[in-house]
Amino acid sequence: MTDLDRSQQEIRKAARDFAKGEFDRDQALELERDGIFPAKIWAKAGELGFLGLHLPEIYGGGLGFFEAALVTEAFCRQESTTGCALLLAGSGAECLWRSGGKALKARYLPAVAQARLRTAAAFIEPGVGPGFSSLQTTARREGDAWIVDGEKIHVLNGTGAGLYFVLCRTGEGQVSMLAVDGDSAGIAREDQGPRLGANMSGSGRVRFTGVRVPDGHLLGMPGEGLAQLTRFNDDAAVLLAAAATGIAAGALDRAQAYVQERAAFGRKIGAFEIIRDKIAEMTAQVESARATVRQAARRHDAGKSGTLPAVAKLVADRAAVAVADQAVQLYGGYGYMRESEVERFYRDAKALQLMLGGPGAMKNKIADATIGRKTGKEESKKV
Amino acid sequence: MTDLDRSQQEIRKAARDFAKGEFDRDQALELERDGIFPAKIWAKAGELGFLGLHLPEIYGGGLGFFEAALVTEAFCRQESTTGCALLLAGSGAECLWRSGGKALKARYLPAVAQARLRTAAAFIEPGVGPGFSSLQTTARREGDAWIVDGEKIHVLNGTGAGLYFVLCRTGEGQVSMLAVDGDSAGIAREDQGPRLGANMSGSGRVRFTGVRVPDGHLLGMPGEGLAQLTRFNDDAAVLLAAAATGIAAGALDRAQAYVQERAAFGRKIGAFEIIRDKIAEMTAQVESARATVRQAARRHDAGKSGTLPAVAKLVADRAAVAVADQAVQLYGGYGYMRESEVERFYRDAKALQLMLGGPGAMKNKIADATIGRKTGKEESKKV
Amino acid sequence: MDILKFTDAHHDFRRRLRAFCDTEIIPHVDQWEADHDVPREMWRRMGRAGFLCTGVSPEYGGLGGDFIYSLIVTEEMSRTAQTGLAAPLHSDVVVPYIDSFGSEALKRKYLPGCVSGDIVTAVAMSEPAAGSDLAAMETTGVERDGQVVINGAKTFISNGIHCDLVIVAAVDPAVENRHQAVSLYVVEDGTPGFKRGNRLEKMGWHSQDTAELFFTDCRIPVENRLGQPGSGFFLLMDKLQQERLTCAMGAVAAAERIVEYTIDYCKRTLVDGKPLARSQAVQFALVEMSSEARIGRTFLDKLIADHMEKKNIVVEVSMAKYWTTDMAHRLAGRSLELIGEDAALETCPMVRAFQDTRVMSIFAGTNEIMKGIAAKFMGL
Amino acid sequence: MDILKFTDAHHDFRRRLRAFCDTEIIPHVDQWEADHDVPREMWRRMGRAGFLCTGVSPEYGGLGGDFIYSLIVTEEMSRTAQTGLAAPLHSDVVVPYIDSFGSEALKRKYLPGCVSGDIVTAVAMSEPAAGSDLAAMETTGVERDGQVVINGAKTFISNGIHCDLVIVAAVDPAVENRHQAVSLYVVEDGTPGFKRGNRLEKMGWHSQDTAELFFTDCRIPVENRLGQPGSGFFLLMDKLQQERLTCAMGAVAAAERIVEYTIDYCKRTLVDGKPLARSQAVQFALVEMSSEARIGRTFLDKLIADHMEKKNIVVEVSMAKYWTTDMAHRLAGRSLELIGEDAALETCPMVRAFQDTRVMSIFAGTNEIMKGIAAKFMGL
Repeated sequence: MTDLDRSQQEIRKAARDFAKGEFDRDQALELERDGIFPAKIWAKAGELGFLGLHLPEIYGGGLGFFEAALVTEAFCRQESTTGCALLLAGSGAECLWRSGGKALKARYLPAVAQARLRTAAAFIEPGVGPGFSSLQTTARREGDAWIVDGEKIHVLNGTGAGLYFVLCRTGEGQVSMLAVDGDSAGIAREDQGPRLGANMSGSGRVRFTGVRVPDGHLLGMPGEGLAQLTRFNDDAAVLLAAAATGIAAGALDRAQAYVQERAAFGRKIGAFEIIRDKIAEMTAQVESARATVRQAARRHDAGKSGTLPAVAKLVADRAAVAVADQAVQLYGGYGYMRESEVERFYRDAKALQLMLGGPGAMKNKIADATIGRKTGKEESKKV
Repeated sequence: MTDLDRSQQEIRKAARDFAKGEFDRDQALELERDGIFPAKIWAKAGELGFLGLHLPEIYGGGLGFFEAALVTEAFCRQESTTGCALLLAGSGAECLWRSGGKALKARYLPAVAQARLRTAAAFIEPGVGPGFSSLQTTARREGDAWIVDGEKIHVLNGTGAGLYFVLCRTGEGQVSMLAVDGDSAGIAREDQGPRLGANMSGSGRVRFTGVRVPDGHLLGMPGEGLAQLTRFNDDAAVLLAAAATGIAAGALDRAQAYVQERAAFGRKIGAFEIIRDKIAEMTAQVESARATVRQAARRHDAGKSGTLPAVAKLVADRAAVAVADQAVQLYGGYGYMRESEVERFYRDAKALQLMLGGPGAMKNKIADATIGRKTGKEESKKV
Repeated sequence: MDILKFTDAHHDFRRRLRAFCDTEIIPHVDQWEADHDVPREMWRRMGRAGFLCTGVSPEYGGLGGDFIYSLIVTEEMSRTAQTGLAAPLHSDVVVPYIDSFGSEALKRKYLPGCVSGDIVTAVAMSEPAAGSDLAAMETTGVERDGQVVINGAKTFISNGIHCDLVIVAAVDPAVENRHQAVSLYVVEDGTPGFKRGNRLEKMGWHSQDTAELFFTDCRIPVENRLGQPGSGFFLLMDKLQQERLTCAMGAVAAAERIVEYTIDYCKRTLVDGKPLARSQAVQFALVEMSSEARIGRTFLDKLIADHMEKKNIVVEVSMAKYWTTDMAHRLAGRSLELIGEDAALETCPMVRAFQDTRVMSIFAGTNEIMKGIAAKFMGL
Repeated sequence: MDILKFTDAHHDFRRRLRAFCDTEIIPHVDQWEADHDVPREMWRRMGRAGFLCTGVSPEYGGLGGDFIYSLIVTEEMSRTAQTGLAAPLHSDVVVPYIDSFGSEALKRKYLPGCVSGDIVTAVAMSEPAAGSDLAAMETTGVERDGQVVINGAKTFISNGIHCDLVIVAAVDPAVENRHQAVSLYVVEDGTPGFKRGNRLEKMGWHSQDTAELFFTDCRIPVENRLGQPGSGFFLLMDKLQQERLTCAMGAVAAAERIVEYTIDYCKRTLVDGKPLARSQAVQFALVEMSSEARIGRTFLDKLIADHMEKKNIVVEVSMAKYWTTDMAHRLAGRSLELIGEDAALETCPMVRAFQDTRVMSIFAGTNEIMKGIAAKFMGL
């Protein structure tokens, strides 16, 4: 009973080799600084079959979250921001896979797996919380189509996506999800400027004005939007946690190499007890995050992951932030410089941590599952 | 690819059922207070085949560390101190299994698995560090036997063991391990008094004065003692980490039940956001520790666990301490009372954390494996 | 600069108290801890020597000292590593209720005994079903015909076994608004209907006689009420700042003792011939522990000074109570890790420190309550 | 009680400085950050207005103010959320070397310009192969015939692009004992052989012109040495206490700004119609963040008072530098988590705070060096 079977080992090795061969450090520094999506690498990764492994085979996947997590970890470990961009290129596609009609899936999913289509999850609006009670974007029926009006913010791939998954109000207390083609008339996109991290993916403000969406682009049934979102959050949590693990591992790789090479006070700094202590802490965080993420992915593939996706994201994000932070510290002044790479790993880790609502949302989800949802909306009284 | 196969699920269930049926809360409070080993429960656990699962089949085991970890976790989750005592009853037996001669193993190991023999790892001496350079206990050849002289402290099961694994100096720079029968003439045992936690196992000071040990009781070859110790530490780390996971899970079980039942300020305290936040944090720690321990056990069974046993112990101990600590806090004043159980889980967790040299030793081990041993003994200069 | 101004009188007082602790207390502490009790006589010895209720005016037999005397007592008692002779609880938490809110008659009747140690006091707020939530209090106090009839049960009451006088919080069931229903009553030992439960078995504080108290138709004269009927909440609020500050004082003193012991242990303990304290990782841990203790100390001193100037520092004191108590216990935990296997045995003083400090984040309002109070008064 | 005694003059100074920042600095900061530069002219504006080198004696054009003026400048500059116009570095870290150790001639020559902003200063210690380890310094300074010839490279030098004057640490290769080999030299912009490298691209401090400096047979008069030959280590040690204290001042000011912004954000941001700050978990986080900032502030104020009394507080200042800088960055990280997705964009001021505070635990001696120093002076 080993950890990875032969085929998984091969996938991991292939992903590592690809990342090592294709991801270029200097190019990554430039793309990240300017907020540019690594389109060429993405295309090649799609061509070689590294994307969407967890999607059904007929759409170009055929493996599971476990394998997708292995690839994601390997990519981010080699090059944090590029790895994140490749993962996020298919952002929201799980909603389509899980809930979309056959025709819709056949049309779009292969393009996602083959890196011909970037997708975007357009969920967030200003002031709209996890309950989505104040959702403003609407979709109303008009003949055999839906007319979408509203504005979404913080949409990753917001200016570059070809397909948007848009959470809309379709009636009183009814939230639904529509797949909106990026070419539709009435979509205005605006870049929200540089991001703290994961800056090759771009945050966009996307305005939908009377956008006509064919009926078949409704995912599932009207009113299923929040359930789809919940499910998507678990799917995404597993993969983002794998990315975080990769970032942590990549920062640790670099720190290990650095402390064995850099000298101070007459010896390699890796010989100092306190540096060894830090490396050991970092190793423990990486290994523990990795074990948790794999357990989550394994159980998610088996359809019984419970709280594990949220746990995995919470734990792996913290590991990534802490390990990359410590890597910066071990590098000293150089760690604060862009060219050190680890400073970027650190920013990427922190940015990843904020996704899907951040630690607070993960904890809410875990508490909901373990001790039930809150009883009513009553504010807590204080003494 | 699920987590546990059917037989593992059955073992876990059997262990849970046994613990639920046999471990008695009130009895545990008494035994723990008075520092008494739970001999009857131990005997029954041995009879039913719950002990030494990781030992070879001919000695009563036949499964692996993974299964032994499942049982240990289940036991400690139900009743922390009793669970620890059952695990620690076979303390050091892995040394015999790994390095002992066939006759010796056949004589003692079945007794360990069947709960007829408690064993003790007698390694520690005052002022002797991990390098064992100042080890005082000696074993010298006399005819076809070894004569052991010296004193060991902090020997778990120290006053109750029937077999001691004694680390001795057998020559210049040569450390060896001997299995010393507890009935041998010349052994004086002294109880070192109540322990912080794991107080059913007892710390003993054991003095060996001219104790005659047959030649066949040397484990492996002379001079292999430290290598055996290193290996043992990994074996023990996996199982102790499983115990810590159990303690954490047990403390969480109790805290969850408590916050759903206890009311304050007009509602169940589990409805307060901050309590939910704490329960979620605790859940994440338990799940993450569990995933790490299982990964470590799985890889340890495959013979390639690397840093994972040390990582697992470091991580699971911290989870146990933090989760039990928070359980005490959630219980409020009652959590500080002995009858709350969680106060004992907390002490047990902290005591477990100190075993095998504590977090510092785990981190040293991890750093040794990742960035190599220290270069010489030179003291670090400070600025 | 010195935030607190210690005078020669303060220094002299500390010297005398330390000598008292060194000869009268410390040699017996291990026995008291094993016995789970402190001889009642010790309270009198300490009172006679002038170390109890230093804030009580000379008119009632006290020293009339400022709050720095309380700080000194807390620090020196912390050095004794026992909790049964809980002088700060008696002097700085309980007796001030009588001193501030008692009638002249009550003060004349009780304060001299509190000072001399003939009277040991306790305050009874917590109940089995109401810990930090005073509004859920179930103990009733019904005033009629010049008497008060008290019914109910209190738990986790420090000095519960030895106390000669207990201040009981009880609600008038006839008053709708719970915040105007609570009164504080002074109940003497021996009053019919007042019974003590068993000594509670705890994680630590072994020499402390914490107990449950039961009141069954317990009748006391209405004159034994402190303040006006229904003023209990107000009186409690008024004194809680000092109670929480006292907790922080105990926590910082404990932290300093833990740091001192651990540094000394690491300097004198040789491992393979080398002092533990030569290890860089150990040094960093010791520096971090020292830093936290010093930072906590400075914050505490500042708050003591503000408290002595009678400032309203409810937010800061709530912060200090949670931060210093968490800190003290965190340091105790780290100390055990540095000490290693020796710290698995109760003979190691840091085990007692670990077990004793654990309750600090729970008593006198849990640290969660502290954060709630701070949030409220910060306007969040 | 107030640990630091602010006078009306101090308050008035702060008011004037704040007005200056509000009108002259803050409106331009986003542009400076985008440009990765501050107009050189700003230094002159700030100097002319009397906000640079407040500690320099009036004899040389300064205000002759106490260290509280430095604190005020640090706090007000922190409010501007930019790092290019690094007044505290210039006024409290670099110029004091000239002020304390320069000859009368050097002081007359340079101090008035430092005060007026005509001269921007930098101090060059770190080297590519020697960060915190001064003994590994490779830059050489050879004195011969009344001249010093400097060769070597320095890196991570703040104000590296704008500086008109740089204090360079260099070793005399002829001296065996490295601790007696270092001297400090004042090198003017324009000196042949002195070149600047490129502006370094960093995680934060974007408006700060951090750069590498190169010295190739750079000749200066021997009169530009500060203090005696080989006294460099001693001079550095003498000034490091103030440098580290300045870091702690910046860290606490940053922490307070982060707390202020975050509380305000959580109060005014509605989620599903309810302010974020109504969430109990958010409240607790805000209380914890506020507590850490206040506790750090109190410790800092105490050390400033001690520093002004010229006490040797090397241990405490090392502790403060590490603890407050870690704390400020920890708070920035928590702030991002509370703010959520909005904090993923650079337009959120807390992103700059997060990126800017990260370097604090590295510069002026890493926090590991701080702990090592504390350990040493604690006798571990």
